[in-house]
Amino acid sequence: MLSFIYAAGGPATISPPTLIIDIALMAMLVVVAFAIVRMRSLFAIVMLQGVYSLMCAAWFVTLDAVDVAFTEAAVGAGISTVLMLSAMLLTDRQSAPVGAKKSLGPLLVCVLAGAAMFYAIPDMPAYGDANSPANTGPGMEYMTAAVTDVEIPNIVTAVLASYRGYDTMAETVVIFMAGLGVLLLLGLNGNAGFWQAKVQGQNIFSLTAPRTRILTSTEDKPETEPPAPDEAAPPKPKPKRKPAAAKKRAAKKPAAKKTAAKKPAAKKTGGKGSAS
Amino acid sequence: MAADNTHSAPANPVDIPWDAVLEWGLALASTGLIVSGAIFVLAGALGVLRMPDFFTRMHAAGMTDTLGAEFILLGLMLQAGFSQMTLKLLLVAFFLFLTSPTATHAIANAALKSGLKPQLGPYKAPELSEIEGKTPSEGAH
Amino acid sequence: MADEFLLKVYVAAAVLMMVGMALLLVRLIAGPALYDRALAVNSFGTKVVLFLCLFSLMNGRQDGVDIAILYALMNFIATVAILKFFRYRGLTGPMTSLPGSSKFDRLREARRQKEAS
Amino acid sequence: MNSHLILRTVSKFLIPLIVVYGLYVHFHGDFGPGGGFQAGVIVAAAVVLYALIFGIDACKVAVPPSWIRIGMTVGVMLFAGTGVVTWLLGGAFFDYDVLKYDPDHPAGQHLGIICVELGVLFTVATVMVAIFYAFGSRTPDISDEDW
Repeated sequence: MLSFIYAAGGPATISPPTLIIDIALMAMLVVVAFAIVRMRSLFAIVMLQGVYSLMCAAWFVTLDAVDVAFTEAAVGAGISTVLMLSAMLLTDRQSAPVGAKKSLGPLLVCVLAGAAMFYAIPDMPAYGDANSPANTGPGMEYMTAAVTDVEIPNIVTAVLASYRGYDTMAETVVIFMAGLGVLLLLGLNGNAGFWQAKVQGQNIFSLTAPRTRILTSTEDKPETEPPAPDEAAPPKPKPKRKPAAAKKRAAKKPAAKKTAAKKPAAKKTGGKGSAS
Repeated sequence: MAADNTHSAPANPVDIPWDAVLEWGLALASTGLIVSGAIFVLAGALGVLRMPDFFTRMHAAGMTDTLGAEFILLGLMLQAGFSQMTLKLLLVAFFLFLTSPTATHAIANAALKSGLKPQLGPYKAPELSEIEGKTPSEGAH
Repeated sequence: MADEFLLKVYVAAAVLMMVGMALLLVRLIAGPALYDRALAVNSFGTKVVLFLCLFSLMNGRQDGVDIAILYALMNFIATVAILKFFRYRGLTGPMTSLPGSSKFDRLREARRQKEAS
Repeated sequence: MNSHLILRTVSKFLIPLIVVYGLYVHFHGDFGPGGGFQAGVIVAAAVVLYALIFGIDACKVAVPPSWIRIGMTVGVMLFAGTGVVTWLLGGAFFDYDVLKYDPDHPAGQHLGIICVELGVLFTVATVMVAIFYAFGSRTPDISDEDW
């Protein structure tokens, strides 16, 4: 069956060992995907996602898509796990079970999309087919031109940075905007200050860096803060307080230092020793 | 090669094709290293699956992963020769040698400090009633 | 001749690595405690690194080894993150404090006393 | 104070190596896999490891948040600025050939690609660290029952 998929439309250019490894990796990917869907513990899901991206990258290497594998390795295995965990700090440890009625619609969509994909498989070009549209159109032009135009061995970099410079610039701007959005919503160094809220019956409060966390001057904040109006709404930092906090930062720095000096020496020396 | 040697070096009664000997010797050496490394790695995986409690599993995985990985990488280095590839494989081996025991140590430390007790005494298979009573699918902690 | 033999060895070793991955996957999905899972993830990463090295030697290309180096480093970061999350209930506190003496623990204790009073 | 001595020592040793490997990935991106994006993520991962091991307060001393704000914009400006420079030198936007003329070797292309990828590196690394700072600076109070 799978050899039919690889061979559809032309001679298979894939070697038998690679085919075995591909099939085994895909089978494991399916197993992990089902496990992720079935699990309720979010810790386990984060770990399984790390494993999923590990195997994805290994599979991309067997398919010779090395740059994609590199990105998957860098983002999926390391950073993504850390960011997922840090986002999980603000939510639950267990995912809520979804009723059978609610999952009927998505199931229908998934089944239809999967059936459409299986219907389209015979029209796909064979793996590594030199005459496929992807290999004969602009892609081939880039590959032949890059040898004399750019003269670097990695065609992917040449296409990414030179031929498609506009694309890459827009991607960079997209990443920049994502960072900007995070900065505006959450603040980088505790712009939101010391806040406390009740979300779904759980008390949540933020502890920010010592240079802007001024406990002495904002101790009355938690009492004056109104209770969260909506249970489902995440606690938002008030936009009003941001300029005030920025304005006061210069004035408050001595106060912050004083509070830091008052703290027990154990923590302070730990921070100092590791920083130097 | 062998035919040339018989004519050019008649003093040597037994003609030994040194190139092939070297090639096959290296191949067999690296095969031995890779196979033994793979057996170690596989034994570690089997130990993680079959051992009764967390600390024994950790022992199986930690020890055999380091040894097996170094064996396999050594076997690959023999084949790569003096090239950039060998340097990279050396880096992989070095990083694995540093990070794998450290990670295992951190796991053991976290598990012990959080109150996971090692199973002491001879291993007793759990009773059928105990297995049915528990739901092992979710995290115990 | 020797190369063909070695190719078979590489393929066999790569397949053995995948058998190991499958065994670890069982422990990862079934693992009773979360520490079992963390251990399985770490061991899984080692096996993927070895698999990538074997595969790139099999193809005679260097690219897989680059990714293997990256994995050896990234896997460590992921494991440390998971364990710090378990142990300290947060990602970013200092690891130098004894339990009960950290900033979070003191604040939690103060709030508990406040609620009790 | 001596808790996690092994972890701290190994991390102190590894963090510079991770950064160096990130720079290798960036400057070797012309010849092998990798490029600015991957290098940025690797450099960010080094910062994240530092924050994990030594605490985010120490990390904010080592990599101040003001650097993050500046780095994000510098990356985008470096990328777009390369295009503007080529434009001012008389070529089209992102026509790197005008950056440096060499009759038998496209040196301008190499220079332009490295500059552009450096911009991507700055933006990606700083944005990743920014997201980590933003999420990691908040610590909820988790009671023992919820844990």
